[in-house]
Amino acid sequence: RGPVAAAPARADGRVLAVPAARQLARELGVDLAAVGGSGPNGRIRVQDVLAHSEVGRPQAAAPAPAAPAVAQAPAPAPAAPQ
Amino acid sequence: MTKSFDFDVLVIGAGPGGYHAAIRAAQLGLKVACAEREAVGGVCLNVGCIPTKALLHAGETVAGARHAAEFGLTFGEQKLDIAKLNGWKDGIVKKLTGGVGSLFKANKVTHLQGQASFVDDHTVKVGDKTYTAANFIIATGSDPARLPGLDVDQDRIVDSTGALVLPSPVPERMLCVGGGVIGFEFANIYTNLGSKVKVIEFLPNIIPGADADAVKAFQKAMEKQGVVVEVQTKANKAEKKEDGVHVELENVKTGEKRTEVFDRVLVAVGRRPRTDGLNAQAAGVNVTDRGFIPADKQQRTNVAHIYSIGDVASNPMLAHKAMKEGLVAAEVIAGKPAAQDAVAIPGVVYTSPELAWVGLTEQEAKDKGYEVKTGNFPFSASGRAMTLQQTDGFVKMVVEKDTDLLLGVHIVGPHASDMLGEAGLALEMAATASDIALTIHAHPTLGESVLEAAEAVHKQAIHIMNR
Amino acid sequence: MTKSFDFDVLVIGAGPGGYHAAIRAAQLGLKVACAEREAVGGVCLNVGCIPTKALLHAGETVAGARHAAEFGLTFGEQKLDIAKLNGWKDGIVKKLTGGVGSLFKANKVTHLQGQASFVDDHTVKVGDKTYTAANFIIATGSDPARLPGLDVDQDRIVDSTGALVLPSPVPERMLCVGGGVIGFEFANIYTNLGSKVKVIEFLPNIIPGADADAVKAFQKAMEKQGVVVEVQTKANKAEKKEDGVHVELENVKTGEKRTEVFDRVLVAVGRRPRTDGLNAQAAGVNVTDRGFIPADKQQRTNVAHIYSIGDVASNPMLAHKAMKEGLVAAEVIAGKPAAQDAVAIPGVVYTSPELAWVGLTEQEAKDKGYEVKTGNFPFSASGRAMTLQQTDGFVKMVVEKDTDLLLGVHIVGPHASDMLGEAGLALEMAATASDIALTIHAHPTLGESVLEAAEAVHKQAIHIMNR
Ligand SMILES: Cc1cc2nc3c(=O)[nH]c(=O)nc-3n(C[C@H](O)[C@H](O)[C@H](O)COP(=O)(O)OP(=O)(O)OC[C@H]3O[C@@H](n4cnc5c(N)ncnc54)[C@H](O)[C@@H]3O)c2cc1C
Ligand SMILES: Cc1cc2nc3c(=O)[nH]c(=O)nc-3n(C[C@H](O)[C@H](O)[C@H](O)COP(=O)(O)OP(=O)(O)OC[C@H]3O[C@@H](n4cnc5c(N)ncnc54)[C@H](O)[C@@H]3O)c2cc1C
Repeated sequence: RGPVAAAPARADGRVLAVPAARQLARELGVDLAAVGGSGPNGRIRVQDVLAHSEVGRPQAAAPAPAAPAVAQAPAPAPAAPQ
Repeated sequence: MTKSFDFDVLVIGAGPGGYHAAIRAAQLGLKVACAEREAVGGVCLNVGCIPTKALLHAGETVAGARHAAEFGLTFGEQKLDIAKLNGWKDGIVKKLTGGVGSLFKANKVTHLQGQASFVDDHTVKVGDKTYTAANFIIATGSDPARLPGLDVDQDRIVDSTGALVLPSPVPERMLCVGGGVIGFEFANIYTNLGSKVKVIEFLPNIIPGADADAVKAFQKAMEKQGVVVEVQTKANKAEKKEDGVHVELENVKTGEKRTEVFDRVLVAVGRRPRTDGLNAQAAGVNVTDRGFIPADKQQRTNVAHIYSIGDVASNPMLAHKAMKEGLVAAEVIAGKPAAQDAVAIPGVVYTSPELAWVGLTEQEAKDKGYEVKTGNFPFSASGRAMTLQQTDGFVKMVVEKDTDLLLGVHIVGPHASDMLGEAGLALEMAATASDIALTIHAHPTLGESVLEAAEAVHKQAIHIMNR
Repeated sequence: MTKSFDFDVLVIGAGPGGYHAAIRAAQLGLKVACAEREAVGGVCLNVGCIPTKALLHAGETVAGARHAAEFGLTFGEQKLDIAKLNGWKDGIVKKLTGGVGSLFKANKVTHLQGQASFVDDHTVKVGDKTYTAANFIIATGSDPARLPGLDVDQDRIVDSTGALVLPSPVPERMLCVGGGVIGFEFANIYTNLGSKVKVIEFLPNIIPGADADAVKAFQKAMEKQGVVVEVQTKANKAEKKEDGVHVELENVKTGEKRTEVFDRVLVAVGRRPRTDGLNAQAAGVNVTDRGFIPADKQQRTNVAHIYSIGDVASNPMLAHKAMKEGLVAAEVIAGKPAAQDAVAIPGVVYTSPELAWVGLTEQEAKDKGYEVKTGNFPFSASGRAMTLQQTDGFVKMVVEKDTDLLLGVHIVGPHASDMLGEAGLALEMAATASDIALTIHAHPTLGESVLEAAEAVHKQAIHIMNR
């Protein structure tokens, strides 16, 4: 599976994310609009927020050495099919 | 928190918003006080959500016993001891408010009895003592709105609080002024207990905020039970006479006036935020023209360490909204990443059938620019509803056309409020109609009708023909 | 599909599994027949799910009228016309089975009346005609298991079908052999209608498959209503005598035997897959020793174009599982990407209180290697339950410790089955306890107890102290 891009903004501005992911994003200071959601319609789950916040941390278990990640980089898709 | 204050948080008002805030703040290790000038539990426990539901249950039991004849169960003469009913209802209220009191003790929330008035932005006066706090949560709730010309005496002309005390015998002719949730809950109670009830509503539709189709089915069910509903009608004035209360009703479209006579008149025309005696200006807290103390998503007012929650903060004036906001305020104060970010706030009329909804109505969705699909499933096709003898109503689902995203669920029917659990979670989880349709729902349950409504969105309901 | 067959799909059996399969296949444009040797609707509609729920409602109405005295509502002499009750129940069954017949017509499903027997893997005989089909769906259901020594005469010794026909007056002394779902539903019905009921169960626990804590609370509630429960007890033999049925009961732990006398004995010791007359071997379809016709996640048997669904395919023998599998088989035949991939299949005992669950029990979760947290919330702390006069029971949530992932929900209490909607969707959506706790639940609803159980997982329930 390739990386999941952040879903385009919805017309009404709503970001589709489950409640626990919204809470976690606030805790980690993550902007949900930048997170790639792995669910239908780009729905963001807790794993997506975690994956997103891992990007850019050198100790993160990245699949391959990549160019220094930028904050807005798309998160890798979680392994689990949804 | 700094040591120079008496409390980390002082909550003003012990209604559902306030007591949730106080308990959560205490759970998070803060030193908490909660001031209350009347009874712990607020409107909701004392004269709102709870006592109405007790009386609704009593009324439904009467109706249920009547319907039992359909399956061969009949009863001899039925007697209702109104004093005992009032007492039973009051007993439940006492148990619950006593429970909140015990929870305050157990969680070490200091209960301050009396009216809290701000002295400055870190000090309130309660009775003749003053207390300081690092943070305040204003949870002062709301009062019934008054209607000029109809003077509430809590006997023949009552507001919702007066209507909760049932006279014996129940009034023969009852008028509910206001066709909102409260008006219809009382209409249902009094109808089931034997009154002839009329409900008048100023607007063209009853239950503002609910989906038009749902309202139509709901109104039909109420009328079937004998409630007379007149929309676009207002009450100009009421005169108490020997033979009853003479009320002048006016058709607001035609201007036509007539006088009708009732034994009891309920004024249920909305509620107003309550800030009297609070002296908010002493703390520099903004109060709007309409009396609200608005707050942001963290429930902060314009003064950063003063929070506002529940009915006094904003519409809709509902207990579960107050509770959520209470938890958010407490958690924010404790440094947690909380926010009032609910996708939707459910609404319920606890009549029989119930009307319950969460999320956007079809019209609201269209107004917001959504292209929508809908799915309907009637309870007349539900085996479970038949066995419960309650087949009026339906589940209606509003879904975004391209994405299948669930936008709203509207239910008229038995136990509709129970089904909001699934609907509400689905909305918060950004579920699609397919997510619901692919989930096994136990048979035979009312919840299967939620499943079938989701299938109907895709024209694949099993127990109805999909146009 | 190829033109050389009479039908694209021929479904054998018109129970809930079969009729769902037939209707969905027709919705997807296939040419469908459905063979049924008895009545459309199968066990579920005719002698299972539906008639039991009708009688349970009747029993609960009797109990509800009795409890009404608590709030001052009393009735004169109560009369139950058993013939009318049986007729009302039969009327609901007729409406529903008639409905399925109409849906067959409207969806252009050819209904073949008679027993279907395979001639070869593309041909069945129904009555004296043969039909060919490209695909078959076997949905032949199950029969009650028999117990040696207890000969069912459908009068004094009955199986579930006989128990549905209430004698007038109801038996004074009733024995339910088998403490599963069916045994307890009948125990509840007969108790509410006036019988003195004993339930015996061979195993150490009643309601196998349910969570131990939930079972304990459920049993306590049943006993409180007068049901006598004896576990680790079996019935060896029954002798019909003038004064009643003499049943030899044996304590399987101590070997101690004694004889007790009952007016009616219900044998409800499980169900067996039904393949008699099907001649499955002619089609090369495997039947297990225990009589099941197993299927894969696409509901395919060992013969790729022959599918098996519902009770005949596997345990648990539940209507909603049969329905789901019916939809899956139909969709797979139509080339859709369907699978029976349910995370969990809910279970319900529709007594009062209800026992309802979905997902893993605490023990099952531990056995699977999960580290678990649990959260409990009692209905005795629910305002809504108080107003409904039904405060027995609780919601228990089983959650994975590190991830907060919901694993199972177990409910004893009022309307428990209604609350499965949320719980089931939560499991299917891989929701966490936080997702539920952060979702606003309407007040005052029973669903708030689901919310509070989720909060209790985090030791943050509001209306109880969190140990
Ligand atoms: C008849 C009726 C039925 C209802 N049914 C439902 C229902 O079924 N579901 C639902 O969700 N909602 C229902 N509501 C609405 C619900 O009661 C309110 O939304 C809810 O009570 C609001 O909670 P709150 O905490 O904001 O305020 P309140 O419950 O109004 O509590 C505010 C408390 O603050 C106290 N107070 C005010 N000022 C001060 C002060 N200066 N110092 C100290 N104490 C002060 C008051 O005495 C009061 O106890 C109903 C309302 C009514 C009238
Ligand atoms: C008293 C009782 C209460 C129950 N309550 C519930 C409940 O509340 N909820 C729940 O989920 N489950 C309940 N069940 C279980 C439920 O009834 C079964 O799980 C369900 O009926 C299984 O559906 P099915 O389609 O697999 O088979 P069935 O309903 O058994 O239908 C099979 C059909 O196939 C027909 N048939 C068999 N062989 C042939 C043949 N060779 N040719 C033609 N036709 C044939 C039969 O006549 C029958 O109509 C209950 C069962 C009982 C007995």
